[in-house]
Amino acid sequence: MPLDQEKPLLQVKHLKKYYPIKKGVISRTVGYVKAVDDVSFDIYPGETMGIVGESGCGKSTTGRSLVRLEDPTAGQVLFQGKDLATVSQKEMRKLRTDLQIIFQDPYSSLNPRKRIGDLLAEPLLAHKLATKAEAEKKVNEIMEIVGLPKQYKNRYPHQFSGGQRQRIGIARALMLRPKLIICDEPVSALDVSIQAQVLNLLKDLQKSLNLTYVFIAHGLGAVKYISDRITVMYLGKVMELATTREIFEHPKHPYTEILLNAYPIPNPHERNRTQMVIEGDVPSPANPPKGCVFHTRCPFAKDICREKAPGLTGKDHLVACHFPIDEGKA
Amino acid sequence: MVVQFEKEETYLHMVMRRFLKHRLACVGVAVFLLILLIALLAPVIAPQDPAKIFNEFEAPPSAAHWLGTDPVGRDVMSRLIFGAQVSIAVGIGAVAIYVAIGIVLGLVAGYFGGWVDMLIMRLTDVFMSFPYFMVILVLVSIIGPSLFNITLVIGLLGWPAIARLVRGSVLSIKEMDYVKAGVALGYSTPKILFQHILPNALAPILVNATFGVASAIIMEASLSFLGMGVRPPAASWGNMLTQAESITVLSSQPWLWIPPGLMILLAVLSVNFIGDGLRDAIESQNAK
Amino acid sequence: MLQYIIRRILIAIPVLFGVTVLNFFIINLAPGNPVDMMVNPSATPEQLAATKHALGLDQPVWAQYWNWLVQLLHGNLGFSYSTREPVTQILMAHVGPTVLLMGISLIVGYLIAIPLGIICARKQNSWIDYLVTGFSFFGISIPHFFLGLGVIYVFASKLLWFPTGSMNTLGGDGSFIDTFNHLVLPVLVLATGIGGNMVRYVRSSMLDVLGKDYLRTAKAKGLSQFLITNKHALRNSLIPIITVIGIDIPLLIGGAIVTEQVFQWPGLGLLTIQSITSRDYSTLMAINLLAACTVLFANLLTDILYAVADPRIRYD
Amino acid sequence: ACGGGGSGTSGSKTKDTIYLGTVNPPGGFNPINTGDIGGQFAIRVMLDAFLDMTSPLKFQPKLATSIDTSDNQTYTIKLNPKAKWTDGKPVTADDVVFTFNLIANPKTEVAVGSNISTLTGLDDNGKLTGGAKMIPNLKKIDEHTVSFKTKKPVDPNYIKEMIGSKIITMPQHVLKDIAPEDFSKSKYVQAPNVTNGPYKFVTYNKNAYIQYKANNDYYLGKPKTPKFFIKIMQAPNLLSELQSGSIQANTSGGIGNLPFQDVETAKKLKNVTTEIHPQIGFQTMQYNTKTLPNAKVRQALAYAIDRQQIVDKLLKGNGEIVDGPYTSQSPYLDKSTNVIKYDPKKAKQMLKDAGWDFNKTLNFVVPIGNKVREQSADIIVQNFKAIGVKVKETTYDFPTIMQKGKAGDFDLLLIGFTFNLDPDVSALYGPNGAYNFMKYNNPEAVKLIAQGKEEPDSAKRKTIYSNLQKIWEKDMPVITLYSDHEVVVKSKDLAYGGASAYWPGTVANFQKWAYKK
Amino acid sequence: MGELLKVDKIKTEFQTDKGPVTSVDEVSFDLKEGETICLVGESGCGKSVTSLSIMHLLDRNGSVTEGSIRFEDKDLAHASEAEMRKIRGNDISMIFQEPMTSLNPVLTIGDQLTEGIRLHMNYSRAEARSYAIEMLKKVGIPRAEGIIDEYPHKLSGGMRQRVMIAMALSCKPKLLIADEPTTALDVTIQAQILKLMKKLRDESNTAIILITHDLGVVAEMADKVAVMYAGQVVEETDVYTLFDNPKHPYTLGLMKSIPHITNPDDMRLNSIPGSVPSARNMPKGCRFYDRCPHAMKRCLAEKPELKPIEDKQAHSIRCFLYEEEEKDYEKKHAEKQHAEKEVSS
Ligand SMILES: Nc1ncnc2c1ncn2[C@@H]1O[C@H](COP(=O)(O)OP(=O)(O)OP(=O)(O)O)[C@@H](O)[C@H]1O
Ligand SMILES: Nc1ncnc2c1ncn2[C@@H]1O[C@H](COP(=O)(O)OP(=O)(O)OP(=O)(O)O)[C@@H](O)[C@H]1O
Ligand SMILES: [Mg+2]
Ligand SMILES: [Mg+2]
Repeated sequence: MPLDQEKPLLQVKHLKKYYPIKKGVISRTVGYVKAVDDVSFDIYPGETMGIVGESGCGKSTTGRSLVRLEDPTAGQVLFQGKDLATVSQKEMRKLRTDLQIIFQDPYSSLNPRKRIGDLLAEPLLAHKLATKAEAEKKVNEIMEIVGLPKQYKNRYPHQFSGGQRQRIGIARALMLRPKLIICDEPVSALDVSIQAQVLNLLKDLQKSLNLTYVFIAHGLGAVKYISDRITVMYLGKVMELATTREIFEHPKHPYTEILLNAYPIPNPHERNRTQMVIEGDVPSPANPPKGCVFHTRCPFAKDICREKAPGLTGKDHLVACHFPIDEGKA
Repeated sequence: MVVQFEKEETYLHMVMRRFLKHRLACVGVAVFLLILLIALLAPVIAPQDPAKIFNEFEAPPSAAHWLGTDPVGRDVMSRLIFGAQVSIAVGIGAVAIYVAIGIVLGLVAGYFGGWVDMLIMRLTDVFMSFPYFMVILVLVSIIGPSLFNITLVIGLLGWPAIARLVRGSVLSIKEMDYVKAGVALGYSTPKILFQHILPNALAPILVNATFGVASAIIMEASLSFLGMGVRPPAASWGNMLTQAESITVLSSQPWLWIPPGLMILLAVLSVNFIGDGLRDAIESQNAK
Repeated sequence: MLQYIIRRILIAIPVLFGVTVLNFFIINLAPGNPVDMMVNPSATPEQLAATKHALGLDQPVWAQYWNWLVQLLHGNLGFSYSTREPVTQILMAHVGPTVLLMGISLIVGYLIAIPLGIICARKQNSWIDYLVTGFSFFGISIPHFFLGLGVIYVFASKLLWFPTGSMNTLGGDGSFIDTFNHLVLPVLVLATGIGGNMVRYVRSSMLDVLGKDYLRTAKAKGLSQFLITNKHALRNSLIPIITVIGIDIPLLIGGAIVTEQVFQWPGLGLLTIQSITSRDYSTLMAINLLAACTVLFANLLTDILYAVADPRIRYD
Repeated sequence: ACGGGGSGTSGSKTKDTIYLGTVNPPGGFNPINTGDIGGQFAIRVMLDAFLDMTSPLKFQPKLATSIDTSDNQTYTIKLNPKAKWTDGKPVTADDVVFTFNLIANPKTEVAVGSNISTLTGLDDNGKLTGGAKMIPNLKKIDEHTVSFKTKKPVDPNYIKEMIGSKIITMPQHVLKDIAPEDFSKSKYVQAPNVTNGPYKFVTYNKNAYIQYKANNDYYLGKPKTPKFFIKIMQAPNLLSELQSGSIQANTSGGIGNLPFQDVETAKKLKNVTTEIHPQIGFQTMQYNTKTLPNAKVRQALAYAIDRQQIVDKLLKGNGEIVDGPYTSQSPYLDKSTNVIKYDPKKAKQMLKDAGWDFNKTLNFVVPIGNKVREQSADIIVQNFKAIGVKVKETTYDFPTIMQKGKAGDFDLLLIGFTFNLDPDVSALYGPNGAYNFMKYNNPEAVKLIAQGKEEPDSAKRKTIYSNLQKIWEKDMPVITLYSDHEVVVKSKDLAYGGASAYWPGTVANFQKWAYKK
Repeated sequence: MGELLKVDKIKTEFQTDKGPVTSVDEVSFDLKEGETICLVGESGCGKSVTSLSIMHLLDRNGSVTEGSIRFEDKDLAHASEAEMRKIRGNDISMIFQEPMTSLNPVLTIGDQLTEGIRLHMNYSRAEARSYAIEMLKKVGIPRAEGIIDEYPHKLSGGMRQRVMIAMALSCKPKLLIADEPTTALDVTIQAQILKLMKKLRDESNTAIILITHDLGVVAEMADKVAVMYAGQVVEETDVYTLFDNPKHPYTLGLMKSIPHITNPDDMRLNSIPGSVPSARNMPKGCRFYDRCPHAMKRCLAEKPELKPIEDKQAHSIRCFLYEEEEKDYEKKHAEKQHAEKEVSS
């Protein structure tokens, strides 16, 4: 749980990531895909920060920026107070032992030409943190932790099922004993019955290894299950940020409300409830709407929403809306 | 979809298994190995010195000369056997050269991008704008036709296709999560380049190189046929066929031109079959 | 689109420049001198020097290159070292026959290969697939000169159906029938290779497309197989086919060296070989330049055709 | 390859066209700057020389009725007064003077400069020196008579051959405005439009044919056949084209010889006659006298070469063996010198005696372009191998050979020559000869060469050259491997035509070429 | 309501380079006019193959080898290709999972829409076009007149799926098969599409086979549900029974393993251990044996049948548990361990 007195492990300050769009005779940059547009949040040790949003809203870009797989266009990512953008290559390499990432697709995140054992030992050897024999021992340990029989060490990734591969991905991220792990949709590619296994594993690991997670998903269910706090993103911007309970019980942003409402409820007796369905598609991040980015789909949009972008306001429950839903109304 | 454990099957095993299913490819391997063997053992198995001149010129096949003698009185059979050396040497040598060049340039261009990439790609454009065979012909005629020279020339000119291929692979592999994971794990650039990217880019290179061997063999034969390749008295299938440029030879001395022609066809066909088999084996894997 | 074309042409300029540089210096690497080729027994060193001077060959390579480039920019490709004819004139005389030969070969090759490739893909692993695939391998594997000699032996020497070579009967009526007769054998040889290659591309790209979701959609609508193949699948498999065509177009210029030699077809291929043997550098450079332009043009054309074939591709 | 268009539908049935098959495409039609024989031949179909040499030292009048001299120094050319250009203007002494002066102009690129280098006022290249514009002593006597003077007396046969049969007169009225330096690029030399020969130029399709049509006003008589083609093809196709009747004859000589492989087949053909004739051209192997200074070694190597096998097997018997530069066609061949006989044992012994180092590898350089010569090289290599001499054979194209030759970058070098009938072979044996790659320099021979060149009397010259042949035999700077015969094939349909027994005579009477009635 | 479709014990096999693979085995269910049945199950359990088998749209290497598919009065399992062509798009139409790849990228929306209309309804070109525009409007596409001439790549995923629905419904089919029509879409778009489907269903009384792996969607849409596991239907009943009283251990496990926003905060997910057996080494007995918490000895060797259970007529499951109600679970559980030892030895 985020405690005010604790120092944040990671601070994101006004992070922006724009991808240039090139056109014309000399490949002029004619515009930008604003994948992430002014995102700020803090992450405290031991918590899980969930990030949700629809496809293309910039979740992965944010996640990748946190481990400096992307260089931000603007803004800062401070890990334990150090700005990742300004540290030297060498220092960054060292910092990486504390920052890890797990990817969505368990098929493309493992090098198909390497045996599992080598794949897992590699981080230790590359950072010269262990001898071959020590690494081997650590590999055995980690495989046990993530629930893979250690005789599978000599197999290649394609010989594993999706769930098992995801376990391998997790194991690899754990090899360097990181403090923070970015989980970029770690379960969306998995079978429903397997998702629970991985979610439970992540949850258990967090407890036993005292890990901090940033958990990206577009399935709210999984986020709710694992997160302490949730950031709701839309078109590269943060719409709402609050504790899980707050988000689910007292959503303040219409978008959050609509998102929650859009989920079909696995109870046929409730099928005739009135559902709030918004029309229209997510606008392109290359050409986001003026004012509040959500105004094109917002059922409550007023004139001001079309002109002025609302700031993210609030103390513990942050929301970016000119007309947040108040307690009574919800 | 769930991939299950079936057997302990490595990537290589799987490619092998798929490859072995391709019947023509297997025949191709057998034929190619045979030709390779002939080339290696030529000095042992050839009945005669291929340059030795007998007193019977243009003799038809006989017990002494199974495939007769050529217009300079040399044993055709022996020349055919030694000709295998030329085809194999050019085929493998030239491709080895250009694959090496292509890989290095492609890796560098693809991974580093920016102006390095720009420069290398423009260079490939320049090289690819040349009519390939024509330039080889001109170059060989200039530096002098010989086995070494044609191997070198084909080798020095063939790299752009490989470089582009490698660059393309690198660009796509670079975006793969396992490379990103490598970066996130703090691996050094060379380690990522050579241990993570290159091995995964090798498959299409292998396929391309195999077809490259086939085309290098044809190239050598064509150059030799035009008199710009391997020159007599050295025996090459291509220069043996030059003799068929005469109605007399064509219609009444088939032993002078049909055997070398068939050998080229056989060699090229076998390599092409191998390439096809490899492609099927490798690409259907990638598709899965 | 127009902007794209302009951009491509702008990019082509440095490439072409590179081509000329490389071209020039490679060719001038040659030991010996074209002048040596022309001397008659009684020529003296002074005479050779005079000839060299007349041809500008006594200057350093870079100066020669500069002169050549300046002339080129004036649209002048120079004079043949051996016959002193303007190179442009020589090229003009030889481009026609090659384009005719290769053009017809490409068309014939494609007309046969594309339907066959489609049939093969539709009937994958049937006897016709095996047969056609077998033939296509034969086509791409057999050296043109061997096939050429073979068909000359069979059709010209034994059966006497067609002439052994050249483009027209000398002093003949110059009719189309006559040219046609001369075209048959070289076209047979070239189309075998072109077609063999094409069949394989069409087949594999068609197979690729036949497995696509949208074809299942088309089928789910109850469309006939004919419509599915020829309306839905074919256009989608065009991209690889266009790529092959783009690679083939430059063959119009430089693709038939060996075949032209075998059939004595009076085109650029034959000219190339002659220019090589006579060290006619200015002609050689012009041929290479022409060929390079064709390659660049073909690349551009390919890209434009991509956009025509696939509405998803838009250049701007 | 085997191209050529031997279709049954050839024009031979029409009897108004003669097709002559050749192999070497002409390099152009520049009458004064065409080095290649193919071009010279093609030019002579439409432009006449003063004389033709129809057999050794037998000259037949053509554009000139005679070339005379009384003192072997002042020569008078009398033009045929009936001779006319195709535009109707007469061929005059002005044309001759114009042609000579154009050749001598230092700015003109020419191939025939040395042919006139004996004239007064000209240097060894036949060029005017010191800014002179005109050749001194070259005079127009009257409308149809020209005279010129040589620096020293010369053998009239030399003049008749070198000038009489080699210099082609050009029309002054057409060409006078062309700057000499631009002459070789002018339109005229691509497509001569005003000519004086039996046929007029119609078109030249490079690599395919040259088309001519009869010059019906030809001063030596209207050509019997209205159309004339020189058809260019690969040597191996000559036979099938002859067989099918799409050509009526081959040019033979260095530019259209039937391959020896095909001779037997040709002889069996019903519709053609096949004749074999000796000629003056020959193939040699030059020794680098700098790296092989011992004449004994050079001789030994000559003994090691089985030239008989080359002639019998490779040339199928169609050639002759001589040691020096004169073949049986040359009146100057000294038949008394013994030809070296193949004797490997003797060769080996001689080498041993000369202290030859059998570990040394000889650098054997062979030019590309003449298949038989390339094949003979393979045989020679094997011959040397048989006596334990190591050789490394490398092939180069001709320009490279010239370079290697000049640089002396060889031990043994193959090269062939067709000189003039005139016995002067200083280009090969002279110390400054363009082809003396051997760097052969025997002062005694040098003196004799100079004497031979200056001696106007034929009989005396013969003695000089006999002596020279003896010296060369002894010094052995170069060995003649063989002289291949000319294979002349012509259709039996022809009443007149085809290559002559003495090849240069082929061009003498194109107007008479005709089918049988 | 008459019976429209009866799928009876079909078996679908594929010939692969590693030998034949049975993807669907003994799948049975039936469907009345206007009724919606949902097929649920994990990836690879044969949902798509079942639907493709009905339509004869299997890949070339696959075929229905056993069983029958009665549609109205025809047996589709043995129908010829020509007969199927008449049915496809006309009586039965289909929507696929991937809206991005299910439309032909080189033909305009109009081309693809009118094709089927003209084929099955004999409309002229102009009629077909205006009808197509009407259909597009019906599925809620704005600017239908303009969109009809666009190429698919200009449309978003949701729009494309609407086009697919318009296409599928244009010939007023009796049966619509929708293979995971919303899986690839965002939730807000999914909600739109589901709403649209409901509306259209109510208007046209079309029977629907809806394939999904989202139990939420099932609860929203289905009348009946067939739960599939490893190529078989393991439980079939009406939607209320299924959610109120699931019987098969797999169904139970599945329901408890899905994290849902309505789950209580502190509920721990129940994960089903292990993974789905591959088609090539299917267990001989019950296919869920390996992962079943209640597996018995007989489950290892004997194949359970899909049988109605006594308490309710319309509730069938494929499990031995409910055949022997009286035996208590504990005992069976003990047996499982024992059986395993036996097999491994
Ligand atoms: N390398 C890139 N170049 C250009 N645009 C990019 C790049 N990477 C991402 N984008 C764009 O940035 C936006 C955000 O992408 P991102 O991958 O972060 O979204 P996401 O929220 O993770 O979506 P998803 O749920 O589909 O994974 C998208 O519109 C995407 O197209
Ligand atoms: N063409 C084919 N060849 C071989 N096996 C196939 C083929 N098509 C499908 N299968 C196999 O059939 C099984 C069932 O696949 P199916 O597509 O029906 O699954 P699904 O339930 O639709 O899964 P998903 O939820 O992933 O769509 C899978 O194991 C698959 O591997
Ligand atoms: Mg993402
Ligand atoms: Mg499916």
